[in-house]
Amino acid sequence: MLDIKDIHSGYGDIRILRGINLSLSQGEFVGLWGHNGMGKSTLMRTILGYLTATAGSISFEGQDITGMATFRRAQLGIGLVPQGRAIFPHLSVLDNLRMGAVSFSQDRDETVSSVLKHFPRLNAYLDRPGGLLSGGEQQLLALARCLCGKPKLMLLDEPTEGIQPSIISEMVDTLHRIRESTGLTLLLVEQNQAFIGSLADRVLTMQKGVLVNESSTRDFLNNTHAFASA
Amino acid sequence: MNSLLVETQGLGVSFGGVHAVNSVDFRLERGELRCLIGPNGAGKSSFFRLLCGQYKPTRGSVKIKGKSIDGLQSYQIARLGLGIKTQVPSVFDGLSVEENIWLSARRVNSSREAATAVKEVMDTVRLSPIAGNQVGALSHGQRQWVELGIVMATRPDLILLDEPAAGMSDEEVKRTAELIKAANQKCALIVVEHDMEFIRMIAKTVTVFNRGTVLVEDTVDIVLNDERVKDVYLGKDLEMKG
Amino acid sequence: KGSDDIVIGSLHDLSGGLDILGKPMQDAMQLAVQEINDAGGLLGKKVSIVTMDPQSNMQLYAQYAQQMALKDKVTALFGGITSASREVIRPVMKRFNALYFYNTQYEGGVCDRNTFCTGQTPAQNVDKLVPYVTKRWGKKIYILAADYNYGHITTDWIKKYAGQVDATVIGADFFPLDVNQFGPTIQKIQAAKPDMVISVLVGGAHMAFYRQWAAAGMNKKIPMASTTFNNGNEHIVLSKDESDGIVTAFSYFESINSPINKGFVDRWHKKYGADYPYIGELAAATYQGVHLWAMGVKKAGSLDRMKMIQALETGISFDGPSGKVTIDPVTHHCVLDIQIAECKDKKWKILESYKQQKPVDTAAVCNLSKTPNENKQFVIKI
Amino acid sequence: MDYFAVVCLEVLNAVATLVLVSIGLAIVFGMMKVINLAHGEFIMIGGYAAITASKLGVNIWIAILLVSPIAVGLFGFVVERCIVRYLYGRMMDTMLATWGLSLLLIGLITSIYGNTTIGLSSPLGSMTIGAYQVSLYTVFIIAVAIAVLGGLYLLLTRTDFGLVARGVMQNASMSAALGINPARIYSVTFSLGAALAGLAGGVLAPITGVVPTIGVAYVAKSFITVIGGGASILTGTLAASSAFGTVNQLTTFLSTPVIGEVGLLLVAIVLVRMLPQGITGRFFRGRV
Amino acid sequence: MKNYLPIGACLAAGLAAILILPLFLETFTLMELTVYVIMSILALSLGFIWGYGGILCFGQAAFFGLGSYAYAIAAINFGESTGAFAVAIVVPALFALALGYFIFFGRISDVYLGVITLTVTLILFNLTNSTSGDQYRIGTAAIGGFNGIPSIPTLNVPGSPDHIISPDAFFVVCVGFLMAAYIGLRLLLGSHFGRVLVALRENEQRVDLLGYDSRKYKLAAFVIGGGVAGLSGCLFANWGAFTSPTVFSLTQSALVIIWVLVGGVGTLLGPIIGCFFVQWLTSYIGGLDIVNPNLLLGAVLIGFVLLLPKGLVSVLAKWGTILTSHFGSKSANHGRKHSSPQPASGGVAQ
Ligand SMILES: Nc1ncnc2c1ncn2[C@@H]1O[C@H](COP(=O)(O)OP(=O)(O)OP(=O)(O)O)[C@@H](O)[C@H]1O
Ligand SMILES: Nc1ncnc2c1ncn2[C@@H]1O[C@H](COP(=O)(O)OP(=O)(O)OP(=O)(O)O)[C@@H](O)[C@H]1O
Ligand SMILES: NC(N)=O
Ligand SMILES: [Mg+2]
Ligand SMILES: [Mg+2]
Repeated sequence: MLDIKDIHSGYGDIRILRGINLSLSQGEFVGLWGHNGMGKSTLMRTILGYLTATAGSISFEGQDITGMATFRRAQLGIGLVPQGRAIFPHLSVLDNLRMGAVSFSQDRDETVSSVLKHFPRLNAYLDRPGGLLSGGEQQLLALARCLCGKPKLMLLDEPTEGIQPSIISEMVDTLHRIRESTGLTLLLVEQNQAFIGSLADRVLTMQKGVLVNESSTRDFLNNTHAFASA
Repeated sequence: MNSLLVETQGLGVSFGGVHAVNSVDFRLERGELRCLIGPNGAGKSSFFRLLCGQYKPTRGSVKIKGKSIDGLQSYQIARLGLGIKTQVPSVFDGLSVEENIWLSARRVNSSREAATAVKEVMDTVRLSPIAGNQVGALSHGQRQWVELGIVMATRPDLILLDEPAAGMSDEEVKRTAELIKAANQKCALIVVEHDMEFIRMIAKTVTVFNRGTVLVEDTVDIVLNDERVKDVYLGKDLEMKG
Repeated sequence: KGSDDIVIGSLHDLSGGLDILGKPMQDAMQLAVQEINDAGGLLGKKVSIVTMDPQSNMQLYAQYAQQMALKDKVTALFGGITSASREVIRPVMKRFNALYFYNTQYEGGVCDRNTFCTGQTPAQNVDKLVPYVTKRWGKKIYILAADYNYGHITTDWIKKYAGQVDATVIGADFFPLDVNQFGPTIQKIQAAKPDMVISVLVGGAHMAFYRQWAAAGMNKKIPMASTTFNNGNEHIVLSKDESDGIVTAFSYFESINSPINKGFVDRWHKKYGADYPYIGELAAATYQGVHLWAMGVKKAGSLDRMKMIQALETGISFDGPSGKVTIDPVTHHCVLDIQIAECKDKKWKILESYKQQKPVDTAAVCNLSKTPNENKQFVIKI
Repeated sequence: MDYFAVVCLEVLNAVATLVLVSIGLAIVFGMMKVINLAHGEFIMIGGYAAITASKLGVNIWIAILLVSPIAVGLFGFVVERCIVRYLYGRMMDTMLATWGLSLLLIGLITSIYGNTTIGLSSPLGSMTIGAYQVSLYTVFIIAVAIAVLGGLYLLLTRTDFGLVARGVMQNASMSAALGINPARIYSVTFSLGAALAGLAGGVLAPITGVVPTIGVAYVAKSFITVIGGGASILTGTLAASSAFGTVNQLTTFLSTPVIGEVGLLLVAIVLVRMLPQGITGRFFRGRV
Repeated sequence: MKNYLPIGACLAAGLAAILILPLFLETFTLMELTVYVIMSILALSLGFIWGYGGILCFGQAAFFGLGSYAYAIAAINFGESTGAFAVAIVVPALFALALGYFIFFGRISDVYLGVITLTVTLILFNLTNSTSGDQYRIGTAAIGGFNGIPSIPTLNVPGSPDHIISPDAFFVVCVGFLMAAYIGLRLLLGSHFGRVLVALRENEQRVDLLGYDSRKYKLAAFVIGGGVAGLSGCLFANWGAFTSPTVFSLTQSALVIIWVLVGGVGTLLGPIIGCFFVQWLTSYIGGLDIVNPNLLLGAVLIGFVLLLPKGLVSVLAKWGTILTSHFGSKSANHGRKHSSPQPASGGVAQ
């Protein structure tokens, strides 16, 4: 459903991605792994259109989206949980979620409450401004907000950062459940190998702006050391 | 000289109806390395902010080196020998990595010694290759390290680290753990982390926060096998597909 | 503009808040110069004007005055609207030896042999206005004035002349030039119950007073006189309901019924169009100022500054649209006619005329025949 | 007693006037962090729009209440498209550009209208309170201010636009990732702010008149009001307008307009010092 | 050290101006240049506290105005300029100290700081504006209200009140002060103090956490800025021998900001260049007499922001880089600084 061909992109004159090729098929969970500063977040930003690709093409469900504006890509069904969360700090938790479901003016409240079922913790804070939640609470909120938009493809950028272990495992369960019920496709950037291991079908490794390796999850977990020194 | 570095009594802070921290009695010896864990929203970051004066306590008191920090400005508290690495990296985005470290080193060194001190820190934290880069354009993980360098360069007696390993790969996590142990030769540290691998690498004594209070405080093995801690915090281990 | 033209400078605000005053003054200069040139020029040469727009900015007033004196080498500079701008220009012209004409109605007291003031001063119009309105409306006066020199000094003159006819000033409020909310003032006036209001308000923001006064229905209850109403075309901008009945005293009104004025107004409208809003006091004084200067040049037969000054000090008179204007050699101000008029249907109906009023205020402090080196603006003790 | 009533009415008038001249700026600054230094000139154009319309035979109420806001709203739309759009996130650059715009508008309107524009007269008569006469139009101004605040409250809290606008203002790129087109929200918000400025210009025209430079009198005062109000657009503007308007008018009654003005400014300073985030920064963060 | 280049360039340019310009420029051009030089000292003061200290002061005109009034009043009372000159710098600096203490120790920052400084300026405007009338005097000097203070005694040779400095000499004096201010600030920025100041602009909280008292650093910068602005005001009062409340006006306050923006924030050279350019433009179009000056100036400013977002100095820097790279020198660092993403994020060195 997502087809990336030889993408180059970066910040101004600084080139970060140097020819990425990547295909995701419907319903697939793919992990993306790599050291700090290798360009994982940059790839996410390029897929969503924050950064425009200087070369190459991206297509989503057969449609070329290379030059499309970010909000249109989102409307097509690409959702992002960004690194750093990007909660609306002065909107209440509920309004943050409603923002996520903004394109469904009809059944917005239903959408929100059905998502909230997966995140019982947030229920206690619905009226609190998002900016005052603790780091981990904000991470959950960002995930829930993204789900409120009923994305077909979800881009998850280091979702376990700052999350307590028990919630991480809850998060895994939640994502599996949602996968079953909606056929969600997932591109997951993670440094936590246990988390990748429990979610991803296959793992890609990124180094200095190129994908250097692709392997099954099992191989990935068995060869951690090889990857680490890669 | 008092060997107690930090002592809090009945410490608490509330926002509206939220008791973020609630009557915490906490003691830390000089040179100690303490890990702080606990569920999201348990009040760990708030506790840090109380220690460095960013939040004023609603109840109770904080003493550093036997001195109450009540009424002190945060720069005065820093001068008592306290350095903090915040959860969201707080660095000088517009300046280069080297300038970032220099500013911090120069506070405690003469201008001649500062250059050496900067070099030392940059080598320890392995920042030398990116010394001239503007910090604002670094990746998330790189900024974490820069902040660590800034904190170490002031040669504090106590470093507070709020999730130092967040967003780092396993290898980098290991490197950070080594750094922390090295730093612990010279000063005390309190480290907040959710990464249990990491905690196991460095921890001696662990304090568990829950709902603003201290739930357990003991050695790492005891704490991680404590049922209550498993209940509120650890949960079940992840099942790997592999 | 030929290379050996006689050059004079025009320095008036043509943009910014005071352009409503500056534009007609600039137009008046052009008309006067055109007339002089049509009549054969001066000393066999044509007269031309350099124009600069100081944009209501004091620094530019200074810069342009320097430039006109030193680079354009103007024979005389005409300009300055507020007293503040005049006091910026005046020292520059004195220092660089160029003649200066200030053509605005102002508070009086300038004493400088290099400067000629052709506008009316308070002793000339207030002296006539106060007795007239107190006789007509009563003895209790409430003054509203612009909060600057002109407003304060004019208020003092009103008090003095009121005293002479046993009238009293029961209140005086001063307003910075940018105030445009007068609600509290209008209530205060109602509480004080005066027989009349005399307005010394100035400029676009202050025009709001007349609207708010009328909106509260006060114009039907308490009559109003003014020493300034019409300088900023107030009677055109306001509706007739808001302006009818206001009484003012100026040396010039467009409606002065004399052949000279009729000719002047015709020539003006021919040059600038029949729909020119209004030719006011300041425009007429500027026009007359240029002509007085030209007469001085002719009489001197030279462009030498001292010779021109001496010629102008011989008591030169010009029969202008406002009547006869004569330069008073002792003060370098003008002896001129004063008219009292009432606003009716956005026009001025002249009620009384007083011939040849002397600048007695300035004369009380300034005698350039005795002290030719004097160079300041006196504060006149009233 | 009647004097007291009259004073109260004038105080309300001052508050309402401040609300009207500030609210457009509050929307634009509060939501977009754009300091629009041409705000005063937007008000000025509102005045000219009303005058022009009524000269062309449009009913004066329609001219004031519809033509002014619509004309200036459309103008704001164009300004956003051509200038402001390129400067989001660069607060000082927008200040410079809108300062330029303000000069340009003063020049443009002077060139078109000259400086002798026949104004509108206040369309309502006067009324009597005891021994005093006051303009009925004062009551109208107060009513318009209340209606504007009420309408905006509903718009910002009860509609999708309100939610989305507040979200976009806090984090535009995240909003885009949720399928919202920030450019459109900016455009609508800026036009709304402009329309409110236009409304103020139209409503105030009959009692202040309009000259091309009239905006200068408003811009500093509305800026101080908006900042003094703090983060909440409506509550803040209302609170600051009430504080400043009351102090200004009461001091003016008791002394002189200068002292009244200085009083207002002093209160603003004390207020910002005591509440460094504006009146509502502390208590109503994130509310409208 | 990186400081030597700009300081050397400044010395060379200043000396060239002092030695060469008076030889072949007419007096009036020199006087016009003088006022540009004076105003660029004001621009420099804001460029310093805003571009480096991150202190967004909307009221730099207040210190300028106080300097001019303090000089005027003192000079009229003393009948001599040397003491008045000192007063004109000390008074604004003390005022900045008091105001800065109020602001920084009250933890007011950002746009709230902007609004306080603007408000203070407007208060000064209102107060000086309403002092017409003879009762408002300080010593023998009438404050004069709206009309301001005319006929101020101008600079004399220190110690001998009868030797008034000529326009040509005054030009030299002003250029000298501009150079002194520029070099002084540049040295300051290279020092420990200056670097902490820049860090403060980047992240105040972190500066505090490192153990620096950020409030004191900001206050010191503010006072220095106030003193420099006062110097400029003092020279201005000397230049035209007048001052009036418009020095405190909204327009004057905005103009300073415009000069800095047009030239380039985050540099010291930018404010000077921006000031010269805008002043020249304003004065030029006032003599054009075909278009409304407001219209033209407004259009130019808008064009500027849209086309040259980093100010004139970035253009110069680009030319500079092209030139130097042509000659193979290595000033790449210099050029890159100006392509940083935010206008206000220049490093310590420029
Ligand atoms: N705004 C920016 N401007 C310039 N360079 C940037 C910017 N953001 C990131 N970079 C650079 O791009 C490179 C890749 O950054 P990116 O954030 O994609 O890394 P990452 O793989 O997500 O790392 P991490 O695991 O630390 O989040 C880094 O070297 C970083 O310095
Ligand atoms: N300034 C504040 N105002 C209101 N509530 C706050 C504030 N700061 C923190 N809280 C609340 O206090 C609780 C504790 O927050 P804190 O950030 O200390 O948690 P934490 O233990 O650091 O969590 P995490 O591990 O997720 O970072 C949270 O529920 C949070 O919403
Ligand atoms: N001189 C005047 N009217 O200012
Ligand atoms: Mg990343
Ligand atoms: Mg935390």
